[in-house]
Order: sequence, then C-alpha cells, then structure tokens
Amino acid sequence: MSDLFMGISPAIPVVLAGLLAVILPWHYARKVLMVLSPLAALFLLLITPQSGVYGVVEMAGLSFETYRLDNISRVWGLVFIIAAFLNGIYAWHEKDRMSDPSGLIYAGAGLGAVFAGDLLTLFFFWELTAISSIFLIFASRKGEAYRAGLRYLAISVLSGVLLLGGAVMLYNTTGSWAFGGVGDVGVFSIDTPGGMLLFLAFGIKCAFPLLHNWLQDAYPKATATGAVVLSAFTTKLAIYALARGFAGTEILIWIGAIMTAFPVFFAVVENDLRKVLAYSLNNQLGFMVCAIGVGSELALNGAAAHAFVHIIYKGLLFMTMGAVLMRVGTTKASHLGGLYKSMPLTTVFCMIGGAAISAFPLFSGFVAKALTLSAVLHEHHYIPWLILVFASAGVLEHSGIKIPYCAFFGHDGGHKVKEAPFNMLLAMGLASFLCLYLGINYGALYNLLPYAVEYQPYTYDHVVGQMQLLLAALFAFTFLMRFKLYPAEKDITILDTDWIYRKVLDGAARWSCAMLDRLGGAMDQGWAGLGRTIRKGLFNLFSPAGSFARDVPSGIMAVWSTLLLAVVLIVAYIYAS
Amino acid sequence: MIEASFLPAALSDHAPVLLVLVPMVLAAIVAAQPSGRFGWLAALIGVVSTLILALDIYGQMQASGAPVAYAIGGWQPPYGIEFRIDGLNIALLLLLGVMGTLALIFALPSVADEIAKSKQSLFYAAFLICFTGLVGVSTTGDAFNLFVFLEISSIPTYALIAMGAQKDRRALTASFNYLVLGTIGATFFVIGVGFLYMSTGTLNMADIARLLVEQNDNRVVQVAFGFILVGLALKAALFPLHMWLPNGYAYAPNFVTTFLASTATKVAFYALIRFTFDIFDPTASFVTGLLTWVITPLAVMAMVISSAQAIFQVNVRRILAYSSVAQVGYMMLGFGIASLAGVSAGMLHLLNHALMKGALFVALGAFSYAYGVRRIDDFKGLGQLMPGVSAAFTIGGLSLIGVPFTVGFVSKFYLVSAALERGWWWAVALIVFSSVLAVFYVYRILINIWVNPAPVHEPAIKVRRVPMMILIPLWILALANLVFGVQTDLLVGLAQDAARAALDGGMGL
Amino acid sequence: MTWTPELALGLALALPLAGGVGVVAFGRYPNVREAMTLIAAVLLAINVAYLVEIAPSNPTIELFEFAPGLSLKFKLEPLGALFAMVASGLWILNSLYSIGYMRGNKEKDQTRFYLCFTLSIAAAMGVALSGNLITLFFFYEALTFSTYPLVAHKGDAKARKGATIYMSILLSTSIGLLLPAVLITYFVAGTTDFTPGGILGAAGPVLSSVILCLFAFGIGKAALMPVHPWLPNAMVAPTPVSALLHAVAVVKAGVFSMLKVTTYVFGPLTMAATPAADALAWLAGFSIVAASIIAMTQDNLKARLAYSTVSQLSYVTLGAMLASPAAMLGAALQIVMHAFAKITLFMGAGAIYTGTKKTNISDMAGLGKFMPVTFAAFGIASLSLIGLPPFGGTWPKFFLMQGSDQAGHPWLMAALIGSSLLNIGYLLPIVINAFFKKPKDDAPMRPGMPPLLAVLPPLLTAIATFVLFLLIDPLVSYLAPVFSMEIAS
Amino acid sequence: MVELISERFNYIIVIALMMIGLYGVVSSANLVKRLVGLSIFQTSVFLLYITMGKVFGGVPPILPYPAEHGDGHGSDAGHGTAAAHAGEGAHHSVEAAHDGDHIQSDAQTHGATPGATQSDAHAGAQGADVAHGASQAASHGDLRERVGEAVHSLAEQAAHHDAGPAAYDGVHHTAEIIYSNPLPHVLILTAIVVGVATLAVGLALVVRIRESYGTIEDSAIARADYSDEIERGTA
Repeated sequence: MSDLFMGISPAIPVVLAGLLAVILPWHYARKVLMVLSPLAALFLLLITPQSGVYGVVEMAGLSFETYRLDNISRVWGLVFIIAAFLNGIYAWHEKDRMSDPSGLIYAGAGLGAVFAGDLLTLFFFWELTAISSIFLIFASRKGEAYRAGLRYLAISVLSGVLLLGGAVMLYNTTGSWAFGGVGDVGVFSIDTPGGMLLFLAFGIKCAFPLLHNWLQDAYPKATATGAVVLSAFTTKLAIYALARGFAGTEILIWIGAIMTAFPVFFAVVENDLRKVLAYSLNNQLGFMVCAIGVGSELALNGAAAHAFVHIIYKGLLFMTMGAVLMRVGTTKASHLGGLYKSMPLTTVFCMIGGAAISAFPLFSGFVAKALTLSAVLHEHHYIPWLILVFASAGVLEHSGIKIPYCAFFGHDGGHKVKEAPFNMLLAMGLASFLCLYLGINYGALYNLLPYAVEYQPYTYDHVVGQMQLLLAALFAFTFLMRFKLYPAEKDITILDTDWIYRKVLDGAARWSCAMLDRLGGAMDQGWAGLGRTIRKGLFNLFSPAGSFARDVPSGIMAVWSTLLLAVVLIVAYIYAS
Repeated sequence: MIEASFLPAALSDHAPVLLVLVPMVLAAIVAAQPSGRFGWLAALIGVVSTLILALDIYGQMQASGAPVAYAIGGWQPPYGIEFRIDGLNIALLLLLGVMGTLALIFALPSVADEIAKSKQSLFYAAFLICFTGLVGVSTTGDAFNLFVFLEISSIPTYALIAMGAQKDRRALTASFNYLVLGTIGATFFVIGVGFLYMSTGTLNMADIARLLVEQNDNRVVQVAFGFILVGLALKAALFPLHMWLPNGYAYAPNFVTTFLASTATKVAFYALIRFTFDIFDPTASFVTGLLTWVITPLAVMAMVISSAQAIFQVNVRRILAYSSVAQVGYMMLGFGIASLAGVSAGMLHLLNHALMKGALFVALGAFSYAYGVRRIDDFKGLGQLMPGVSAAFTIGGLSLIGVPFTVGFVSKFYLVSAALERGWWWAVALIVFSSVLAVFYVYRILINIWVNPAPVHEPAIKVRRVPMMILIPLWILALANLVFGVQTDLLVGLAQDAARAALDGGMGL
Repeated sequence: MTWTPELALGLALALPLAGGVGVVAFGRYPNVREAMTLIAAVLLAINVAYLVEIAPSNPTIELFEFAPGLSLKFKLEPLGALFAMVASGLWILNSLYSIGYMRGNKEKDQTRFYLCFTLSIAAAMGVALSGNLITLFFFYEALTFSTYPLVAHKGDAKARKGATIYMSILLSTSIGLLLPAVLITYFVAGTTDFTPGGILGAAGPVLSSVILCLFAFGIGKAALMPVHPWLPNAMVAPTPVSALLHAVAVVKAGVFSMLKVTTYVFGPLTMAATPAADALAWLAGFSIVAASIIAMTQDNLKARLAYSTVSQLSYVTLGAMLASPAAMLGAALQIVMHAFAKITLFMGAGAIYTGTKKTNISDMAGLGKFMPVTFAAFGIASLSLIGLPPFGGTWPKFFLMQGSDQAGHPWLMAALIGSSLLNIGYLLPIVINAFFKKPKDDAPMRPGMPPLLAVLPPLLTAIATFVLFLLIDPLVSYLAPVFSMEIAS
Repeated sequence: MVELISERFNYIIVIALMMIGLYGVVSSANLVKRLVGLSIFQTSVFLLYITMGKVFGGVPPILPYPAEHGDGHGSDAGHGTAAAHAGEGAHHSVEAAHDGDHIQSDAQTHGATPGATQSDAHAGAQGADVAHGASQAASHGDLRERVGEAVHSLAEQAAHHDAGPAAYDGVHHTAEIIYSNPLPHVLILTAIVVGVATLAVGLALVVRIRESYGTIEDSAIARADYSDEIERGTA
C-alpha cells in the first residue's frame, strides 16, 4: 500500500481534489474532498521514510523534482497540511462553488512549491498559487475586490516571472536548475543578477517593506473563509523559499527588523480589523525574515517554528474575524464591540489567538519567538534585537489587545447575532488547542524543527522578561484608552506607501498608455498621412489632368523628340571626341 | 522546338520572302472585296501562314546552324535587297505569328462588334498591310527597306487606330498625333540611313556593319546613329517620346490595341537592337556613351514615371497603355545595360510583355464586349459577373506586377541579374520601386473587379455572353503567362539566342 | 497507390484547392458545400500528420527551375511541418466554427468566403512547405491575395478601407522590401534554398544587416512595429477570418517565415555576426511592450486582441533575432501556443458577438452568467497567453527568457516580464467583468444562445492549450534538432 | 567663307527646310498647317538624299563588255550595281595610273570627310575605296576581293587595249560632269511615295476630325474632349 504511493508528492492529492471540485456540483462532496485530501497528503508525507528526492518528471528535456523531502520542507509541508485541514473544516458551511476548488488548488500548489526540488517546479507551483488564490478574493464579489484581485494577481505573476527570470539566469551561469540539494539552505547569493531576481521574487511574496502592499490590499477584501486560506500559504511559502535560498544573507536581518516595526504604526490606527491582522501578518513575517537573515541553525529553527505556529494562530485570528464578518457583516472596529455576549466561544478563541500571537508564555507564540530573539541576540545583532523587542510589544498592542477589545468588548455596537456555526467553532477550537498544546508541550514543536534543538524556552529570564514587556504594553494600552489618547476607531482609510506607488505607477501607466496610444495613433495617422501626401502629390503630377500625364498636342511631342535628338547628338559628340 | 524544315522545298526555299508576300497579296485581295468575314479569314490565313513559315525558318536555322538569307529577285547582296533571318529576328517573327494569330481569333467577334460592317474588309486589309510591314521590318536585311516596311506598317496603323472613332472620337486625334510623331520618327530614321549610305555607300546591313568598323571616328556615322536612335526610340515609345501611345492604345478598337500592344513597339525595339549592336559598333565610345547616358536614364524614368502615371488613370486601357510605356522602359534598360545578359533580358521581357499585355487587352476586350466598359469605376463587381475573364485578367495583372511563377517575374529577374552583373544597384532598386507602383495600378483594377460590389443599374445594362472566340485566345495567353513563368527554357532560350545573334554577330544558336 | 512523401507534399497543396473546387461546385447547397470544406480539412490534417512524421528526413520536391538556383521547390523540415500541422489542425476547428458563425450571423457570399478560406489554407501550406525563398515569397503573396476578399467580406466602406490598408501595407512591404531581400540573398549566396546553418555566411556584417532589416520589415505579416497597422485594421473582417488571420494562417505565416529565414537563410552563426539582429531584437522587445500597452486602451474586443497579437508575434521575432537555440525553440513553440490561445480568444469573441451582438468590452459585464463555457475558454486562453502554468503559453516564455539570457540580452527579459503583467492587465478584466460584474443597465439581458458550433470549438482549443502544456516533450524533441540544441538531461 | 557656304549650299537648304518644317509642326495649332509642316520636313530629307546622289566626275555604272571577263566573275559583274561599282573603280584606277595622284587624293579627302563638299562625295569615296581595293585586295572581304579583281582587270584593259567608250570618257572628262547616282533617286522615290501616303492619311484624318469636332484647331479639340470628360465626370 505505502509502496504504491511512495514518492508521490503530497501536493498531488490536494490539487487533484481541487480539480475534481471544479466540476463536482454537490456541495458536500466538495466539502468531503476538502477535509479528506489534506489527510491524504498527510498520509503521503508520513509514509515517506526519509529525506530525498522523489517524483522526478522528465519534460521538455528538463527534469522536474516534484517531491523533495528534507528537514526544512517537512516542517512547512506538515503545517500546510494542517492549515488545509483546518480550512476544510472552517469552510464546511461555505456554499460558494468558486472558493472550494480555489482553496484546495491553492493549498496544493503551496504544498507543491514547498516540496519542489528545482526552480522550475517551484516556478510552476509559485504561479499556480497566484492563479488559484485569486478566486478567493473574487469570491467576495465586490467591485473593489476585483480590482484588488487583479493587482494581487499582477504582483504575484510579477513575482513568478521574476523567479523564472532569475532561474534562467542562474541556469545559464551554473547550468543547473537546482533549488539547493537535500537539506541545503542559503544556496543563492544576491550578488549575481539571477540571485537578485530570485531575491526580489521571494521578497515580493514575502511582503518586504515597500513590496508589501498587495497583502493589505487583497487579504481584507477576500471572503471570510478566503482570508483564512490566504493568510496561511503565500507568505509562508515565501519564507520557506527565502530560508532555502538566502539564509544568512545579512541584509535580511535589517529588512526583517523594519518589517516587524513599521506595520505596528499602521495597525494601531487601522480601523478594519482584518486589515489590522494583515499588518500584523507583516510584522510576524519580519521576525522570520530576520531569523533567516541571521541564518544560524538556531535562527532557522526559530523561523521554522515561528512559521509553523504562526500559520495556526494567524489562521485562528482570521477565523474569528471571519466568523464576525459572517455574522455581523463587517470587521470595521468602529462598528463592532460588545460581541462577547452573543459570540462567547469565538471571543475565547480570539483571545487565545491574541495571546499566542503576543507570545504569552504557555502559548505557542512564546516558544517560537523566543528562539528567534535568542538567535538574533546570540549573533550580536543588538539594534535589530531592540527593534524586534519593540515590535513584540507592538504586536500585543494591536493583535493581542486591540482586536479582541474592539471586536468583542469596548463600546457595544448593539449587534445581536448568533454564535458562529459549529464547523467554524470546531476549526477554531482545534486551532486554539494547537496554540496551547504547542506552547505547553513545546518539545513536540521542537522535534519537528530542521535542526536539533537544545533550547529551553521556559527559563526564568525568558518568562519574566516577556511578561514585563507584555505587562508594560498592556499598561500602556489601558493608560492610553483611559485618557482617550489611543487613536479612536474611525471609519477612515489609512494611506500606506502603496498610495505612492499606486499613484505613481497608475500615473505612469496612464501616461504611457496615452503616449503609446498617441504613438499608435500617430503611426496609423503617419501611414495614412504619408499615403495621402504621396497620393496627392502624385495625383497632381500624374493624374489624367496632372502636369505629367496631360494629353499633349503633337507639336509638343515633336519638340521633345527634337530635344532628345539634340541631347543624343551632344552626348555622341562628347563621347566621340 | 523544331529541329528542321518541314515544308516542301519549294516553299521553304522561298520562305523568307513568302513571309512578306502572303499577307501583302492577301491584303490586296481583301481590299477588293466587301465581305468582312472573308477578310477575317484571309487575314487569319495570312497570319497563320506567317507563323508556319516562321516555324519552318526556325527549323532551317536549327538544322543548319546558320542564318537564313534570301536575295530578293536573285540579286545578291550587297547589291540586291536581302532578307536575312538570324537568332534575333526569328524571335520577333515567331512572336508576330503567334500574337497575330491569337489576336485575330479574338478579332472576329470584337471587330464585328466595333467596326461598321461596310468597313470591315478594309479594316482587315489595313491590318494585313500593317502586318506585312511588321514582318518586313523583322525580316529585311536592308536598311532602307527597313524604313519602307516601317512606314508600311505605320500608315495602316494610323488608319486602324482611327477606326476607334466609332466608339470614341478621340481616336481621331490620337491617330493624328501618332501620325505626326510617327512620321517624324520615320524621317529621323531615314535621315540616319541616308548618312550611313553616305559614309559606306551601301544599304545592306551586313555590308554597312563591315564597313563601319573602320569608321567610328567618322562624325557622319555618329550623327547617323543619333538620328536612327531617336527615330526608332520614338517608334518604340521610349519615354519621353511615348506621348502618342496612351491615347492611341486607349481609343483604338480593342483588337487593334491588343495587336499593337503586343507587337508594334516590339518591332521598333528589335530594329533598335539590330542597328545598335549589329550594324554600329557596340564597342564604339559614342554608342556606349549614348546607351549609358541617354537610353538608360530614359529607360528608368519610363519605368518609374509611367508607372506612376498609370496609377491615376481612370480609363483602364490608358492604365495599361502607360504600363506599356513602363514596360518599354524595362526593355530599354536591358538594352542600355548592353551586355549579353542585358539584351537577352530585354528580349525576354519583349516576348513576355507581349504575352501579358495580350492577355490583359483581350480580357479588356471581353469586358468591353459584354458590358461596354472602359472606365475603372465600371469594373466594379465584374469578378462575380464574369469570373473566368476576371481570373484571366488577374493572371495577366499579376504577371505584369512580376509575381513569381509568372512570366513577368522571370524577365524582371533576368533584368535584375543583368543590372547586378554591371553593378547597377540603383537600377535594381528602381526596378523594384517600379514594380511596387505596378502593384498599385494593377491593384486598383483588381479591387474593383473582385471586391467592390457592382453598382445597381437602372435600367439593367445589356449583357452579352462572351463568345468562345474571345475566351480561347484569352485563356491561351493567360495560361501562357503561367506556363512560361515556370517553364522558362523556351522563351529564355529564344531571348538568349537573340541576344547572342545581336551581340556576337553569330547565329546565337 | 502508396503514400509517398512526394504524394503527401503534393496533397498538402492539392487538398485545400480540391476543397475549394468542391465549395464552388456545390455553392448552391450550403450543407454539401460546408461538408466539402470539412472533408478537405480533415483529410488535410491526416495528410499533414503523415508529413510531420516524415519531416525529419527532409523529403524534397523540385518542380521546375526557371533560373539557375531558382526553382519552385518544396522541402519538408520539422519547423514547416509543425506550422502545417497547426494550420491544418486549426482549420478543422475553424471550419466548424465558421459554419456556426456564418450561419448564426446570416452572412452573405458564403461560397466566396469558404473558397477564399481554402485558398488561403493552400497558400499557408505552400509557405509551410516551401523549400526556398522564392517559393516562400510566392505563397506568401498568394496568401495576401487570397485573404483580401475575406477581410473585405462585409463589403461596406469601412471593410473596404480596412482591407485596403491591409493589402497596401502587406503588398508594399513584401514587394518593396521582401522581394529585394530575396533577390539580394540570391545574388549574394547564389541560391535561395533553405539550408541548415544558413547560406549567407559569405555576406559581411553590413550586408547581412541590410538583408536582415529588409527581411524583418519586409515580412509585414509578422507585424513588427511599425509595420503593424494592417493588423488592427483587418479587424473589420468576420471573426472566423480574424481567427484565420491571427491564429491559423496569416500572421503565423509571417512569423514562421521570419523564423525560417533566420534559421535556414542566416543561420545562428551569421545571426550572431549581424549587428542589426540586436537592434531588431530590441525593437521586437519594444513592440512587445508597446503593443500590450496600446491593447489596454482598446475597448473594442477585437481591436484589443489585435494589438495583443502584435505583441505576441513580436515574441517570435524576438526569438528569431536572438538566434540562440533556446530562443529559437521558444519562438517556434510560441507559434504553436499562440495559435491555440489566440484562436480561442477570437472564437470566443465571435461567439459573444453571435450571441449578443456586442463588440465592446465595457458592454460585456455580466455576460459570464449566460455564456459560462465561452468565457471559461476565454479565460483559459488568456492565462495561456499570459504564460502561466499549466497552460501551453508557459513554455515559449520560458525558453525565450532562457534564450535572451543565453544570447547576452538579460534586459530583454524585462520586456517579457513586463508583457506578462500587461497581458494580465488587458486580458483578464474581460473575463472578470463578464463573470463578476453586474451588467451596466438593469434591463434584463438574456442573450440569444450562440449556436453550438460557435461554442464548442473554442472550448476544444482551450483544452488544447492545457494538453499542449503536457505535450511539450514530443514537441521539443521534435524541434530540437532544427536548432541544434542538445537536450538537457 | 563664301566658298564654304557655296560648297555646302544644298545642305544649308536642307537644314533650313527641315527647321521650317519642324517649326510648322511645333508652332501651329491648325492640324492642316501641321501636316504642311510635316511635308516640308520630309521634303528636306528628299533633298538630302538627292544631294548625296550627285557625284562629280562619276560615270554611269554600265560595263562595256560584260562577256569578255568571264572566269567566274561574270555573274557578279553582270548585275547593274556591280557594274556601276566596277565602272567607278575602273575610272579611278585609270585616273591613278595616268594623271598621278591628284584626283585620287581629292577623292580620298572626300572619302574621309564625306559631306564636306557637295561634289562627288559618295561616288568619289566609293571609287577611291574600290581602287584601293584593287591594289590591296587582301585587306577586304571576299566579295570586295572579287570586285577588286574585276576592276583590276578592267583597268588593265583600259590602259593597254582599246578601252571602252565609257571608260574613255571617264578618263578625259571627269571634272566637268556631275554624275547622278541613281540609287538615292530610287530610294527617294520610294520615300516620296511613303510621304504622300502619310500625307493622304493625315489629311483624311483631318477631314474626319473636322466632321466630328467641327474644328481643326488643336486647342479647340482639347477643350471639346475635356468638356466631354467633365460631362462623364471622369476628369
């Protein structure tokens, strides 16, 4: 049995299930697929005994390594499968035909990318994630979602083609399409043009500062279930790719540090709670990027662990917001509040998620983040460390406190709604359980990590230090709320840096459209005008009444012949003498 | 093609003179009786006999490998008039025979349609005389005799063109202009011949040629060449002496246009080659100078300017007439290149042009027969009404443009090679440019024929079925354009033989 | 009678012509007439499949020689066989579709339409199988002439104007530039035969640059800017014709000729030594981006697709000019992949027009509900054009990127990357508008169902884009020897 | 100067007529006048031919005793033209033999620049030529050679035997007699016929033009044609 399926990438059943779901008209059949296919993937993952390259496909003179299992890809693969499974449960009630296959293919593509052993396979699944996920955004069927979806797709495809371009350039210099060997990390350098392109490609999907806006743009516009799915795969896939490709690249430390810090400011003032989550997603990614930049085994463990737990608790938070969105119809902080009465379980789950993301001890965030912070400190990157610490406090500020407070407590929005449906609660419950379980039984988490861990998170220093930080932040929040200094939840749109480039790019695009339109017009006109001018000139000369083709009386012709005779004689004279 | 004489010895011995005599005598007979149909039959007999005799002579030449010479009345050259047929003029004779035959087949319905019944026999008589003249020009080996035949062909031509007056009175003025110009040209020519006689004392071409070798420094010879060149260029409608041609072709009866377009200027062109390369010394500096600095520039001007003139014409026959002037330019360019390749390209184009213009004018005749149309606007929708004729016309048009696998391409190709051989890149560029212009004027017609919808006529115009007598020559010519476009050996062989005969003085066989 | 290569070559030309004869003969009986077209198409496809099989052995027919080195010559080689296969295969679908479209729209002069269609397919076959430049040129011109009545099919003033521009640009470039190029090639090389490795090795860099420029602009059907305006102007034609122009015959003949010239007349070595090739590659890159941007500004669906074609064709030109093995392979694949994607788009546009008489994209909002199959096919083809896996369009982009880097022009990849994004910008909104947007006016918009024959073919071709993605292996191993590319293991 | 003009008097007339004729063709809008100009133009050519046919000191080309010099040349010499050549040649040969080189050199001068004087340009040239041929037969073609031989024998006859009357006259009266070469006359007779025919056709055309246009003025005809075109809307 297991031999039969040995070497089949776990992505395959999920993608196939997705394709099947495209044509399956029955709601529950699709749902069963959504729940079962991650289990099938898990099965395939588990029966693969050891690291290695499986499932090599030869095509067009190229070989595609579809299933490369090693210590790094195993972590991501596992958590992706878990996320897909939870999403399946969470979306059980969802009737929309588009989001089911989309979510499945998307998850499958994410898995495929993680298990891709070479850059071309990676490119294939990389693009597939882009194409499949866009429908999750469209599924909300709002005008702004279409535009955001297109922008999202364009950015994703840009990332994909950059990846392809980089791969091609690397191939032409090295003669290999390999994306590192089994267990290799940091296989590329940004000093080569090809490596630079790859770095940019990963960076876009990883939402580097100034390349991040697609995330805040698109995720909050997806459906309730869609946002959960989206939050899980794309960015974490990019983290995986970065870890694989660029671990130890110094600039990543600074990029990561900035990534952790700046979203805090936006998140604090943002009104749309799902957008707040999107900013906090950015912030969390920063920790991982920073860890990858450090590049030590400890740091990479930190990144992996963080990615693992983050998928779960960020998913949990998006799930709770999804439940709110589904029941209330909005996630604007200014419209919410007091929901703890009608949605008590959701409130609890949200608080667990908040605690996890804020890295309260005993929650999964704590054990993961500790690894990263220690690694940064261990390599003596003090300034980045300080920034990370500040950002940790900020996380609590906006994700740990603001979200539960604004949604479920705070002033009463007056919404009387039902509790979230059972399947949602179940998914949230499972995620919450994982958050707690991994926080407490951290050994289970550490055993999964790429490298052997001899790390004790629950030391006195760690716990106290973290608690001091958290309490200070909590105090600050209370203080600010008390004196009404906290930015009030207003129904406004926050301008991010995307405003600049959207304006600039939009302007540039419009300008070049106009110019090229004119150019095209001018070319058309030019052809036509040229044709007209020539035609007119020729017509004046050669038309039946024109000066060259008029009927001439025979006398004139006689003159011509005489003239020609004269010319002939003169020429003959000249030539003869 | 034909390897030996096939006629009885009595005929084949006298074939060169019979070439001229048969149509001449028939002309007299035709003129004396009133029946148009008889006239047509006699003309056909005259033309076909010419063709047969020409083929026989060709066979003789192939068999003996030498020119066929015939002393009129037994008076040996250089004292008597000699008819002498070599590789150069046999091509012309065959062309005359073939084109004359095809044109005459077409003539029966066309002439019956366009010429008053009472005039038909005279018309055919005039045609026969004209034909006699053309054959005579191509046959004779005597310079003055050539002038006489040239005029014998011209004078009936004036009359034939003027016959078009029944449909359009401008034929009269066109004919008159042609007459004035033609006479001036002929007079120039005869002056030139006079000067030649002055300096050599003989009129036999071969004899003159022999004597002139020593006389290149002689001013009389140079002036003679100048006069002959201009005179014949006028007859051959070299730009800018072409002005008689467009109206002449446009307003003459269809049959006349068809016949003249494929033969008349060609014969003058032949005479030009004969005089330039055979009689005068082509290596003499005044000859090469004139070819390079007068003929060639005028030739390319003809190619370009006349093509441009053709584009804007409203009368389709004028379009084709201007195109003929441009085609003369191509031939003259080959002539101006003055190499073996150039002259053979010119000769090839001469033959090919006869095929394409023949097809085109016969097709125009068919259109005119069925609908009475001449103006380009009237051609709208003809493709649907007369698809067969339109297809033939299209083939001719494409050949005129020089689309590969038509004869037009072949001769342009050889012309381009000849120009390149001399390193005349600019000439190649102009040939191509002129071809583009040709695309435009042909395109204008084809568009109207095939694409533009026919206007609705109130009341409906009368339509006649196009008779087989028109369709047969039409399709023979159209297919010839294709066949000889791919099976080039025959025509290229003829043209190369002709060029060798002209330049090397040999038989070129 | 055995099926010899000679016979098959002859049949490739004769079958469409025979079809044309049949069409004319049965012009009065529409069913028989269209059956004739279909039968000819199917037989041709079978025949060409055989040709594809024997192509690597290069069977040659030389019909007649009218000057030393100049002859009507057919020579089969993989590139041409592939083009012939694409053209003949798509002809079947296009014929089916034409039947649906022409009947659905009650077009007039259908006999002429089908006749010219068969003629242009015959001409395309001639282009594909030609063994030397002169034969290619002849059939190239024949193609121009036989498609002209199709472009002007509607016969109104607008159609005539468009057709006039179509004709005049194509003719003047081909006679004014292509023919001189052919002749100069002949006089430089002494032959015009397509020879692996090229025949222009003797020409110096200046001369070869001149010749290359003459070819690049003389092959007006490849629509390299600035000789592209004929293409948008030809949009006045009925949609099956546009599909023929853009996917099956005309532009494909153009870029195919371009590729064939650079492969067999110049050869990679000569190309590398030709300075103009770089400049033309950049021009192609510019063409790719500029045409995409212009496409974004078009609201008329067919006009947008036309500019998209201009852009996509320049991929092939780019590949041909770069002349590195991967780039040439990419160019060859682009001919195939673009054919399938673009024919889908055009047939989709035609189906929309047949069903709703709508031509403007802004009016198509909400149509997806009524024509889901059409728009789904449209969307798939769009993705293929953008170059996203798992659709065929991925491969040419991949090989072109590889080729441009191989040829030392990594920056040209930017053009390819930019074009992908722009493709998203102008293709996907059409589908998304149709599926997700509410129609503009509230009036109930229940379009007439387009005939099945106008819906099915685009679906099939859309599926084909996916199949082609998987079929890349045989394609590459078939083409690789042409570009002397060692297959990377 | 006067001498120069008087020597070339005929040519001046020819040129003047030719120019007048051409001017008539060019300047007049009247079709009949144009034909008249054309006729004058042609006439000038007739004069040119006749001028060149006049030979000082020529002899009629009649051979005295055609039967006597057989041996293979008889058939050649028997023909008229051949006889003329031979006669001239004989005359000059005799001249050369008797009167030294005076006339011969004269003839050669004319031969070298024909048309310089109106005298015996053609015949003289030819005579000199043939005489030359007599002494240097080998340098010419086969036919020439044969004629040269014939001439030689004639010259010998004239010198040593009882020369024929023609040859005798030729010897003694060369300078006074203007001999008319018949050939140009014959030619020009033909040309006149051609000219008359052309004129006739031309006049007939003018008559027809007058019938259909009502005018024979070129400009009026052009106007009429143009207004026709306007009517048809094709101008």
